[in-house]
Amino acid sequence: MVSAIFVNNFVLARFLGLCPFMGVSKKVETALGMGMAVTFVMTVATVVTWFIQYFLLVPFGIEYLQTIAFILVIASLVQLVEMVIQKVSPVLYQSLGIFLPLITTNCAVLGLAVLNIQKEYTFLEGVVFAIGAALGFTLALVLFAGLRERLDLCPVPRSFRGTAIALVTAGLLSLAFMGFAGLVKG
Amino acid sequence: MEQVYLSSSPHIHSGASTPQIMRAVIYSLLPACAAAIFFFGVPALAVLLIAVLGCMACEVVCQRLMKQPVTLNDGSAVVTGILLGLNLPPTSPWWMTLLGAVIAIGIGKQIFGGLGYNLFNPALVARVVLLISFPVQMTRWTAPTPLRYGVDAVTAATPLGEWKTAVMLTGRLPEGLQGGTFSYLVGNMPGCVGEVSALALLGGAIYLFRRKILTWHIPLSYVASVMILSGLFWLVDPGKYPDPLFHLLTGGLILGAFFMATDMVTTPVSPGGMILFGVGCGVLTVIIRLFGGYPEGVSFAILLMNAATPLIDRYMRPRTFGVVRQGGAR
Amino acid sequence: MRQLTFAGGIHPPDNKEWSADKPIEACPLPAEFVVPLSQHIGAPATPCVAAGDSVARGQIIGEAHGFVSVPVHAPTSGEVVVVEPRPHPSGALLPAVVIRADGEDRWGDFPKPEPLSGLEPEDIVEQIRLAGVVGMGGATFPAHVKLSPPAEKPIDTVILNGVECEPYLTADHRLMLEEADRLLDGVGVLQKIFPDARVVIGIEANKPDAIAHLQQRCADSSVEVVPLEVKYPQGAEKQLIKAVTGREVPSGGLPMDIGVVVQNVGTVAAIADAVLRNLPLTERVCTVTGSAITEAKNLRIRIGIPLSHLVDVCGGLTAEPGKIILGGPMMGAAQVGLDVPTTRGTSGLLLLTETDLALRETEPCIRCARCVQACPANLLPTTIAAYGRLDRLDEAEQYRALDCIECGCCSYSCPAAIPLVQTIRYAKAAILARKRSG
Amino acid sequence: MLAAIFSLGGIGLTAAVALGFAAKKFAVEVDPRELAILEVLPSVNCGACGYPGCAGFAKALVAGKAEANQCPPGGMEVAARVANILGVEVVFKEPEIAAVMCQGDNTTASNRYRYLGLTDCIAAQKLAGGPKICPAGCLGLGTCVRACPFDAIEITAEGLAVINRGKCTGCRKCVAVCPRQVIHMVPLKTSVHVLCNSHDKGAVVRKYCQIGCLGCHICLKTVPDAYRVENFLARVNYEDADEAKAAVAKCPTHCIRDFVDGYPVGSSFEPAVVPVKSDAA
Repeated sequence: MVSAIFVNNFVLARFLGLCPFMGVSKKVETALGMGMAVTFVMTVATVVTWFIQYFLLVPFGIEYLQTIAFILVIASLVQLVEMVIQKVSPVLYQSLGIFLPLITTNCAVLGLAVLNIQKEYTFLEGVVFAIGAALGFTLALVLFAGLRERLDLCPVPRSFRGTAIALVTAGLLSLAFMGFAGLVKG
Repeated sequence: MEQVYLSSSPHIHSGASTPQIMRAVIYSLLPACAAAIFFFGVPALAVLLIAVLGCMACEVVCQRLMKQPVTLNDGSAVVTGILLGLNLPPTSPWWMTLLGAVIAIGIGKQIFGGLGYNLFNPALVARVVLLISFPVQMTRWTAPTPLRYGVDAVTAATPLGEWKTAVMLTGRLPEGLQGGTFSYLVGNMPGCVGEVSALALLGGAIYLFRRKILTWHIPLSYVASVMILSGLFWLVDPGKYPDPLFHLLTGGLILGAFFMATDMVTTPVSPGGMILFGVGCGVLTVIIRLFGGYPEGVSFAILLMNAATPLIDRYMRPRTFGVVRQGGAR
Repeated sequence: MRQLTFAGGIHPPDNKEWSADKPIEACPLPAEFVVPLSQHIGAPATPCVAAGDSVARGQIIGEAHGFVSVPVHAPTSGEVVVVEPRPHPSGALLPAVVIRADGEDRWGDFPKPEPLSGLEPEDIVEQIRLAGVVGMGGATFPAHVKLSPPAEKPIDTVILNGVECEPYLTADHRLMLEEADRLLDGVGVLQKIFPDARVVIGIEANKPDAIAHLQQRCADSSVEVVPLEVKYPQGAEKQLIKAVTGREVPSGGLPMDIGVVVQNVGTVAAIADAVLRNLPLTERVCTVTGSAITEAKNLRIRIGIPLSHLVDVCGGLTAEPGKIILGGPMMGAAQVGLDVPTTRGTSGLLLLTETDLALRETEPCIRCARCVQACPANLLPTTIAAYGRLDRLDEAEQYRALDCIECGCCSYSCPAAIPLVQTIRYAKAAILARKRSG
Repeated sequence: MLAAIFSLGGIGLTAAVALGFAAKKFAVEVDPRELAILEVLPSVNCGACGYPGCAGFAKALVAGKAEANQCPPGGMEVAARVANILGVEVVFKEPEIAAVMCQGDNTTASNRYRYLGLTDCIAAQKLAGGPKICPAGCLGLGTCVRACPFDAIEITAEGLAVINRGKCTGCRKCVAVCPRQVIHMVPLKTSVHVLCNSHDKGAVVRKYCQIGCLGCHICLKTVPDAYRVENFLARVNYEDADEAKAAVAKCPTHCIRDFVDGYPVGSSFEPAVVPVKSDAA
């Protein structure tokens, strides 16, 4: 779990889920909301996909449908989250915008589900791994959002403004995360 | 009658200025530079010179390119250069040092808008980029030979590196590492140009304290948390983990705690935030040193906490005068 | 001796030696007075004289409007020349009564004052209001308002502010040394209004002679004279209360919320004149100083004297003034010229040369946190200013811009010479304007 | 094969039922017209319509509280499309842009004092009413530049704000922030303006500004219909401005300017004929 948060951070080490990472990291509050949404989707998706994999796909020998089945699950979960957020916090819904439905195609979520199966984690291991990965994603997202809020106040040279400087910052952040390399074996 | 000036109050100023602060930092680093040249000779001098000149040149080039006024006079490029030089091994080839200088100023600082806006410590950005890109050159250490001229030095491992290798191979603390305290204190050991002489660094730091440019918050909390945490591990298994003094005096802790982690631009502004920053650096340093893949964790720890600085600033604000915290009395 | 103080603050060079040993001199009267009708916080007075009227000293020439307002009195006897907008210390043209002095300096007829023992607190407060007494430290907040707290806010401490933490100024210092009688008379009046309150005179420790003198004078009374640490802004109301009582005025609140009333020593002396001698406020003590003036002096000045006259009385200018400041260098207001008149809040006239100003270009913030250490209100000035500059008012308000007391410590200590207070002031005004418009 | 179809179908069905249930439970009503309008609007969120951002404007439009032609950046084009969505008639509104009614920069207008501090007109205005002696002239400290969402304003080297006719959309943000009310809205189709904002008498104006309007009536005498003089300040009669150009060369202080011939001295903007968007409906 520690490994998933720090060492193999999805965003900063595996470069998965960069789309929302760049998209919704303009404000800390939004980043926190997104982090929570992703955490929820990741955890539940892992649980559901694990069951589907071992109780549906494997017994019937149709593992080749894995991707489609998983995406189906994730998509419906995202829909659910979207509706809940729209009801509970319209402001957050507004600021997340297009990136909320895009969790569906978020490679981090699918990648996580697939990785879980690949690594042959047990159910519990899988859930722990998922929570770890999601927390890692949230941590990276919130840290990055903080940095970008400060970037807002900086007179960045015109040609680097916007995504360019954000990518440079993300690179430096992932550089710092390299320090955790070798922290936990495996 | 000449027109008078009008401004909003106050009408007087302390006279403090950015160049003044930068000059003081440069003076405070001179003892460490001198010690480095004493122990590592001409190569160390070369590394320092290339780093400083490289940073200054790169600053000028960047600002010219962006058609901004050249602010070499504020001295910040010199400080970055010295700090970068002090953070490299004395054996660094000239091209690597120069590349480091370009990274430090270009990517570390100017791309964010110049002085005051960089998110990460420029010298550390350069050091870490170099460390990851050129692991061989960045970890080739030489034994100190006072007042040496040539480059034909004896290669040796840093105390921290020696410990790490030994623990990896045998799981035990190697003989002969303990008890070198005096050598460690004056700097008679292999290591980066500037990190070896604790005495010289502390001398510079005391000067900065007296000039009121450093406050105690970050250095003290950083050093204290490293000492306490490493002390706990040492008490648990003194055969495997080195004692706190070893942690303090070998490696870049003192350089880091007093000069790198206290870089004003990339650290929190509130006293509480500074303490949190220091503790965070300390904990991360010990974790990376004891359990990570790298023998030294100071640079990474500071960079990571640099990244957390905006969040710390956001959540660690001093209690405003006349505001009673929620849940307090009254 | 233990010196009380507050957290934060700065230590600017105080430059008081130029005028600290100069006894108070009466300033000769000029031929013409310009008396602004707006001399206090609150609604300006309306003129009740017209051109050609002859007036006596102390006669009401402007009538008060509303509770937070006081009348304006003629500073000498003479003839009203005109009532028209004139340059005002605020920089604008504001209505003023111009009086040509007749040289007799004749007081108007006032009834003999009643003995203090026969007066009710309400009568005393009314007399203070009619005499036009305002806060003479510079804020010019009407004194009677502070002295009439609502019944649910009992006052247990009255603090006399003799701190004078602004560099250069020595008017209060000289007043405490030379006019302790007036001051202690005023204390008697305040004790009549707040019979149960503890009375404290707070003085910065750089005025040991004033402390010793008052301690000796108060030896056999319950009045405490407390030396305070030499630190700016020790004399700011909230910081003074914190130092003396340990209490903090709640954010957005008033001293009376925590049972404290603070009055400047000059105000208390004026209260004594108003109640015990039935004389309205027409004069005050003012320090004229700075490197551009020939001889620094402490003058007893009438209200409405043009600044140029004060300069003449002090021997004229030695150099072209770079800045003309009414008040102290930390919170005083810079003036466009010497044609503006003195008001009740004029604690000093400071003339600085261009070299004193040490003009500098603003540089980027290096986040050195000196402003944070210096801020007596425990704010993050650089953060508020950074948001204020970009008109991001929500964030500026979140960082509590409205708790700023505008003391100037942050700007003073900023190595990048960023106009922090001005930016915060700008943000505060914008936030308040937005709140008003809803 | 059958298993595959069933299992996938099963998953899909379960998800559908769950979602359908959730949709009922967490339903939020959104008028589809609101979204359609939001698509059409320029989404610069300038607030010129008087509503909080484009979304607020869209809401107000659907609620019938706002008119379709209230979006200056969008102009008549957007108004027509919005009206189309709402199914209402679009009313033509003369497009306007902003103009700085002052040419008194540091070389031509005098100051009372030398200002130090925050580079901002509102802050400077607080200090004795601003450094410029003229009570109505441009302070040139760039408050309007920061307020402009379209990068249409610049400050010349000599300290005067100039608005680019090509970039200005007429959102009025600069008009709202200017502490001296020196920026006015003018019809886009007219390019001749009297660039002075001072109502002082000619003799007073002459003391502090070389390029201010003296109220001398020469323009009025040259083209009587196109000008009027109010309180010692000439103004173009915008309803009848076709002939106004004839007076440009006659003005003794050169304070009447035709933006098609040139911008105030020191501006990097090019003289511009801006095509007036025609009645698109």
